[in-house]
Amino acid sequence: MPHLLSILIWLPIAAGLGVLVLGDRNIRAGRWLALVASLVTLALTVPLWAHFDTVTAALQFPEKLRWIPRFQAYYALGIDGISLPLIVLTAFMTVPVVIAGWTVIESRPAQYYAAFLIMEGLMIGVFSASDALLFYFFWEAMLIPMFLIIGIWGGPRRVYATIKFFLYTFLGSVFMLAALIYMYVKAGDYSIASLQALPLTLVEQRWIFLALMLAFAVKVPMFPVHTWLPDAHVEAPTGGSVILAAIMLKMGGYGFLRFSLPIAPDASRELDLLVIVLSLIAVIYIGFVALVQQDMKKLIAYSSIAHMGFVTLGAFVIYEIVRATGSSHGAGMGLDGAMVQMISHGLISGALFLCVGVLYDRVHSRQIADYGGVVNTMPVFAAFMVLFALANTGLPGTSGFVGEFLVIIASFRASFWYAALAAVTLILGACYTLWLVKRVVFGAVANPKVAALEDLNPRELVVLGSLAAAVLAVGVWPAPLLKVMQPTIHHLLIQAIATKL
Amino acid sequence: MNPNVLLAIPLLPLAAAIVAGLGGRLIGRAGAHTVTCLAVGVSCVLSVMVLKQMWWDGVPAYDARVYTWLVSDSMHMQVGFLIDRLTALMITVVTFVSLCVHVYTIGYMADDPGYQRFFSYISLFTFSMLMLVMSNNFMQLFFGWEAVGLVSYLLIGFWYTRPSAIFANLKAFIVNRIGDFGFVLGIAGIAYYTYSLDYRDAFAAAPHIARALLPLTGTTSVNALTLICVCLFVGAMGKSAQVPLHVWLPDSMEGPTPISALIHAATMVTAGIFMVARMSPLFEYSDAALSVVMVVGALTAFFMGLLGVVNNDIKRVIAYSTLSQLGYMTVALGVSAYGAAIFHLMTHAFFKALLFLAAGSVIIALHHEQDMRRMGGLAKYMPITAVTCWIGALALVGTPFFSGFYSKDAIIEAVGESHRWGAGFAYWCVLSGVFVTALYTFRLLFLTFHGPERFREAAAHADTEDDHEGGHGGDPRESPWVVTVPLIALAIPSVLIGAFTVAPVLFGSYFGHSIFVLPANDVTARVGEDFGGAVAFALHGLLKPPFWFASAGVAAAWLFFLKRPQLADAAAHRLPLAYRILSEKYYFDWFNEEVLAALTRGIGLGLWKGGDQALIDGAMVNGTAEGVGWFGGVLRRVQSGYLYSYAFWMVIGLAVLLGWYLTHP
Amino acid sequence: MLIQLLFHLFAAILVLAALGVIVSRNPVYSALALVMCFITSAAIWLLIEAEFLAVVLVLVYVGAVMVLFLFVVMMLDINLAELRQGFTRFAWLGWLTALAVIAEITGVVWARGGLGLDASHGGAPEPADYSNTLALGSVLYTRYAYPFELAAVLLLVAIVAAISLTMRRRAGLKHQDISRQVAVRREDRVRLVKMDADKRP
Amino acid sequence: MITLAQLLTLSGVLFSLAVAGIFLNRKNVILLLMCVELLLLAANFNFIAFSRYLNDINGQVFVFFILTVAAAESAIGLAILVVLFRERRSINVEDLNTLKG
Amino acid sequence: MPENPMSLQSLAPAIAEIWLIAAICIVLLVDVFAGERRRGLTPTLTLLALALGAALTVQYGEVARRTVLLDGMYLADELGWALKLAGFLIVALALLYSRSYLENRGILRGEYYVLSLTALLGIFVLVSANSLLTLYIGVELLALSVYSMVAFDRDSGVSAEAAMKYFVLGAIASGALLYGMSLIYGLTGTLDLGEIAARLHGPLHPGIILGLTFIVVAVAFKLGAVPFHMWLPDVYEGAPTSVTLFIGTAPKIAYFALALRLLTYGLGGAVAEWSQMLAALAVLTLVVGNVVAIVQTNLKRMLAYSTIANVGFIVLGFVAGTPEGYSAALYYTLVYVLVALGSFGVILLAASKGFEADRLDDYKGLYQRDPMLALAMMVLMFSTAGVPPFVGFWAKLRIFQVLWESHHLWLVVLAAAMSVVGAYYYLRVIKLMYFDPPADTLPPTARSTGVRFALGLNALAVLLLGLLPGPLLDLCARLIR
Repeated sequence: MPHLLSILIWLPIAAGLGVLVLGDRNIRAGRWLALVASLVTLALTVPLWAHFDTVTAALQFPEKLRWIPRFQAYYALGIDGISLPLIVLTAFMTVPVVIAGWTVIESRPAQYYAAFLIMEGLMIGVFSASDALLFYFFWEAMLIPMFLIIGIWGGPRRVYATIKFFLYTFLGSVFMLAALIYMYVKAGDYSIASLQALPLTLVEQRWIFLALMLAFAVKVPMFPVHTWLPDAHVEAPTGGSVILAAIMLKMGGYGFLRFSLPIAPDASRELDLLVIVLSLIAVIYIGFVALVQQDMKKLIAYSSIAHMGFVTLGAFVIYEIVRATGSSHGAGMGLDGAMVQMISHGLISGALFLCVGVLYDRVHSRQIADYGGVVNTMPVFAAFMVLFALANTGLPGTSGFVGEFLVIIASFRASFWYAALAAVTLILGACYTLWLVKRVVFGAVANPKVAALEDLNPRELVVLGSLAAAVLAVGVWPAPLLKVMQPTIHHLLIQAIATKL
Repeated sequence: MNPNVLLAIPLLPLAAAIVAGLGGRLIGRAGAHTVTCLAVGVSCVLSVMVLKQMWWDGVPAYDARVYTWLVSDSMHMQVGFLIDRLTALMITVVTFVSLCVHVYTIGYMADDPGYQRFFSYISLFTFSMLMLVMSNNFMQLFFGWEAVGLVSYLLIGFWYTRPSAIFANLKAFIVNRIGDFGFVLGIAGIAYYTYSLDYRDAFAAAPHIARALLPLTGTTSVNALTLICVCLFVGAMGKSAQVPLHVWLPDSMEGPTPISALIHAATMVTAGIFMVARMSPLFEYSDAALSVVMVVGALTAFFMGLLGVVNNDIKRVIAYSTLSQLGYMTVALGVSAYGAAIFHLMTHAFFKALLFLAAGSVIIALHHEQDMRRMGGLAKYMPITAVTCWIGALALVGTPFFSGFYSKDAIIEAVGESHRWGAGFAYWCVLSGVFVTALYTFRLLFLTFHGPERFREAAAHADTEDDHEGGHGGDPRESPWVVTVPLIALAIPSVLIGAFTVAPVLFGSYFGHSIFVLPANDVTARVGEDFGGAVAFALHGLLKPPFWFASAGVAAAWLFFLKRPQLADAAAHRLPLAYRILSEKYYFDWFNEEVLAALTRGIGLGLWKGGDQALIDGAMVNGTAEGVGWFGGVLRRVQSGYLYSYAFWMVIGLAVLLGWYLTHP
Repeated sequence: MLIQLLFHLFAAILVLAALGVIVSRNPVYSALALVMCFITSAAIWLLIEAEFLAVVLVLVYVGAVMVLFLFVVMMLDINLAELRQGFTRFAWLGWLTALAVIAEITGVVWARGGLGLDASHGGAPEPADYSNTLALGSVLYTRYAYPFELAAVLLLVAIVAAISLTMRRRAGLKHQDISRQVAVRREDRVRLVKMDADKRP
Repeated sequence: MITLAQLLTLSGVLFSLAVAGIFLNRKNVILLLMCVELLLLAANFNFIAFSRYLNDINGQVFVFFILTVAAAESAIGLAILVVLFRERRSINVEDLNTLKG
Repeated sequence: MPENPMSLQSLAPAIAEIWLIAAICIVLLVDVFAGERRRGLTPTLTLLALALGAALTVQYGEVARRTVLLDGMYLADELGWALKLAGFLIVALALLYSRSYLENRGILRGEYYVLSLTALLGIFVLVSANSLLTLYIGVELLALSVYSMVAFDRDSGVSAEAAMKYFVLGAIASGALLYGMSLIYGLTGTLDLGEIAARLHGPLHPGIILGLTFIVVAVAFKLGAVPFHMWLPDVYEGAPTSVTLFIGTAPKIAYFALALRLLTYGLGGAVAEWSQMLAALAVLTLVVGNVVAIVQTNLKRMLAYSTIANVGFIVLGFVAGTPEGYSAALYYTLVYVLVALGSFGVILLAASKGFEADRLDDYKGLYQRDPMLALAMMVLMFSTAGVPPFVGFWAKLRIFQVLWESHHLWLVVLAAAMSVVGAYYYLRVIKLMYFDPPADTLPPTARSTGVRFALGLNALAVLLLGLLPGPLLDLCARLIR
């Protein structure tokens, strides 16, 4: 099917505009349009996966149109093993978001759906752009809908949260843009391939790496620049939190894999300890912080930061492996782990936020203290919640385990201590997640509100059920996922450990 | 050997669990227990067949993969089965005990609202345990490892409305996680040195790993194999509740009694023992690691036993006994008497499950009364329970001819034979442990089944939360057949299994290659040198210190708790400190809750308020914003609104530009 | 020599008058000082043989602009008393800056090679039959026709602006609008009111 | 004869004085308009001086235009002044500070 | 004496100016005789005139290559042609937007239109000036018209104050300009920019630097670069919004042209010097503009500071000192003007009789009150903030690019940081419109469909040019050659 990627990008956007045009008056139609559009998008990812050639690392489904001749910038698309799973994830996660907002969004529903659909298109664009300028174009444009989603449908402190989110991200991105332009000036065009091939001195690489890292670290988010995430998550509506956690954060990791490592390999090698240390801090420090949160969403947000720490750790531990063992043997496992961790975190955190949303829709509180003994009134929900919570603690058999396991094994090759510190998440993760479960789900009915809860309605059941299925599937048989990524990861590894000097 | 049969053994319980769990109203309560019991029964039968094939037909070990879990950077991680004699024995024990518990549960949980859930859980547990023992690689081992932990988490918290229960299950999971922390590192180490997770490769590589050095810091480095083995053993400490990670096991008694029998006595807690035995090819090459194992085991064996003496909750007493027995097994592992450990594991599985189920039956009879001070004289009301319980007790204390005797005596002798570092200490621990065991076991018997009947006034106190028979006050009666049948079913092996299997399993060549012992360390062989058959062994046992210690213990128990109960209180008053320490369980819980947990929360709070909110958000993020705003306010004042100041600024600008560029041509 | 003398004389007056413009408290005085400035500079321009412009300066400025100024000063009856106040205490800074600018300019002017041309002599004297006016006129309407047109528009702008800003019809002032008187219709004047007879209670 | 340097110096002084007048004057807006005239005068001096020095008539033409513009400018300036005075009943510079910040 | 006698044919490139002068007279007369009652006539006529002028310019005004006309007074080239067309368009839009506002304010008088036409004429003169004299006259023509437009609302004290400040400071600036021109003239001996460029080579002696500095100061003042920006906020705030709209848009083109003709064309030989000076000014401008804008409470004033900030970017384009840089600056200017048109247009539409709608709080919950207006404003704000997919992004990108090409690392960093600071106050406007509840007791927004349509197109253009920036970029690059 030609132009499959373009369709994937523009179909949701068009649908979003359609919903906008339909407006709040005939929102019934709008909802269905949104749902159908997201489902069709999801369906279209099936041929994408089916026709994806899992032996080559080359970009597939390529499209190339002249866009800005002056800059040698093309509307160039193409995916490889890194982007494919993320695109599928994006398409997959948008459906629950649309369904989840079905009845709960009273004010300006049309714009709500439009925002999410447009954002879906833009995010798919980010993952499928093979031209740096186009990438940046989508990357930034995506801020707008999210900004509005948090700001319009968010909680009490939404304004602070959304502006913080926007400026934080914008700050990072601007410097990335500066770096991209610098490379364009040297390379003469914006295609990612040629940027990756661009020879750079160590000094240049260092600056470029830091500029890029600023952008990606904010998105991931990494330790010192993470404080926007809890606020954004807490204030965002359920759908917003889901997309934010499930996909937006992944863009940071994607950026590291797609840009930082191949473009500035030597700088990455030189500065890898910086990233690794920050990641480990994220794992432990944030783990402790998550432990004492009183707000469910905040807790999950912090746990997201901790889990994303594994992504960055896995991505950069490769250099330490080479340094320690003298060979890149087994380094790919770190990258694999990073990728799997991204996918699984996308599923799990999204699911957890949906769970919180389910509770919030009923009780209108995110405070842990307002709950307790939910299982008595919502057994089915409780089952899902516990499942996702355990997945969040990295229980084998769920997707949460795979990534962490791979990363830990890989980082052991680099140093026993990396592995040990990373493995602390087994304990901390269990502590904060299960403590949350204990306080929210288990126990006797805490208050009349909880007593009045009624269990999942079919919509929610479908949503959570599908997510649970995905979580278990990836956990029990991750092989296909890794098979898709394998050649790309291998290629990336070669790029990453080769030197440009 | 037919792989499908092997596959069926774990998958049947899984299927049953799913059916019972999701079946809901469709299948109803009866459906739930039929399907699960049936499934477990079948897999039990199949296990026995497998055992038979392995043992009598001498079928070679079966090691094959089911499917490739994932391939990452050319490292294949697979799901596969390794069925050798060790496994065969384990699966037989597991499925058998599990079957008994299933049946027993029908009666025990007769009208609990969570009936189906419960059956689903225990079947799921059976599946996980089987995956654990049948695995042929570390990944799957870890999967089963965590899965049984999960189920135990769910089952301890089965009565989720009880605060104590959900506290206990959280505690259990987290403590186990601490163990897993080590376990994962161990696995990672294996992967590092062998670039594979299959036992086969790992065992093959063991000697070479034993020579490798793992750098810890720039200068110091440690023997890789020792590190790996210790890490793995940390995992075992968590699962098998060795000091100091034992704290979760007593609390886990919050779960329903069948669970205590199945998971927290017979099977799951022995996973650690099994794992170390399974890893014998690795441990054998690291004396240091084995010494650690032995010392930890010895400590557990003795000191945890002591706690049983002062506790009054019938189930907790048995729990402490379990701890102590696990200690024995661990010691056995430590002296590389893996066979003895597994042997004790097996016998212990039977008689400990028996004891738990008996206790459970008592508890039912007394409307969920667990305090032994409110029992007594029950023998004449519930004879079957009493008799079976006596059998279990005798087995536990190691009365000759009972199963417990063979296994325990073998362990003690093996320890005595060993010359590994710490063996002396361990020997005295296990020996005095025998006395302690006898003491608390018979204390339990006497307090429960004999002496004055204290349960009548107790009935008033009994919590009526979920009692089984309707009214109170009536004499306790014997439990229904679904309860008593498993008791009997377990009582028989508790008596006989030892005598019949000691020869082949312990001193014979039963385990063959499934357990690897370096000749130098083979203490079991040395013990076995003068082994002249089960009977002779037992007779000989009468003349050996363990027996005397046991008898002394029984006598003391008789004196203190039956003849002159006031002496016990007197002793408690005489040695207040000792009593205090024991009743406070060595202050472990206090330490964990008051110090560790508080400390953790404190750190979290500090990092959050101090680091995130004050430093990063307050100073850096909002600080910058406010700084800019302030700066804007300042610059804004320059725009004073007065024409002359505007003009002045222009001229200043002009003058400066002129000055600069005229002086710097 | 005489010329030099005159120049210095006029220059001195000019500078003093300029100072006077600045420092005098009374706008009328300042205006007169400004007139002085113009006259003296006109004189200097004469000295350097720019007769036409000198004349224009006097005519246009002294004759028109300054009168306009004075007119305005008088029209807006400004309370002169409140204008009699000194500079603020930052005046010295202002003077300093002014001096700095003077210094910079003169520095460049007098520096060796500061201008890249020999500034130590003036323009060559014009021949006797030279007419500054003629010279100007001959280019003004030919080469400078375009700017000249634009200057016209500029003046137009000034007119339009001045009128539209200042001229205003004062409210309440009665004036008749013939066109409206002619265009009047009956309806504007007469209103027929229909009243139905009120019923008896 | 009068040298170029002398004339340029003179104009420089005039220029500075005019500017100084603008920002030293704290009271009277009319003064500002006068200073503006001085400013233009200074520029005129330069043009004439150079035009004579180079014997190039264009400079003087420029001055001619400057004079025109200056006249128009002062007209508009005074018009604005009038409007201002009508509104504020004052031409005090100190009072022109409602717009600031 | 002129070499070639003027033939009408040769005047074709100047058709815009010629037509405009004619139009001015016509409009003036018609307005005078139309009298009080036929108010609507003048505006319509003016728009017609502009449209016709544009048409004529398209028809006759285009020139193949740069040609000097009118005895070296007039430079006809493609850039001038394009900018004039832009001028027609912008002024037309500005007047269109202003109509209802002027009515509400009771200042819908013919003179307003005349003055805006003369201002436009001044712009044209500037755009195609080839001599210092024409440059000067153009500047003054524009300036004088604008001064009087600022003061146009005779009943508003602030307008008068603003006008007075503008006037005095502007006079200083033009004084400086003249002073600098006089030096340049004297030291090169010619008024013709081409000649000056030809004679300026080799080492520059201090005299030239002196003149150059004065000229740079004047240009900086006109553009509104710090520290010569002080008139800008007061005038933007004080002037009637319609005038603010006018000042904020059309003249920018003219002043870009001024800088281009004077600095890069005439004084091209001194590029090293003035680009340094501009760099210093640009840094100040970026910082002050963005930082002070944050603390504003009045939308017009905030936009004034945002203008200053944007001027900083335009100046950066010149700092690069290469044709690439100038074309980037041109692109930025056009984009900025497009956005400014829209944003001030929104203010005009939000205002109503007795309600200026210039405080930021007046925009609380604008979304509920008028979604279309809010949407347009949001698009414009995101565009100025430099967020794709809007055109503002490409403008900034272009500037970054030329700065990299000319190796100004620290300017890039500063500009990047400042554009983040800038994003904040644009977001704040959106926050007010979309996230805050509407403050009641706000009068409804203007409902004139035509204007709304135009505004919609304006915003749409911002989006489309953002999606496909190629053509405009190419045009700008072609114009600077």
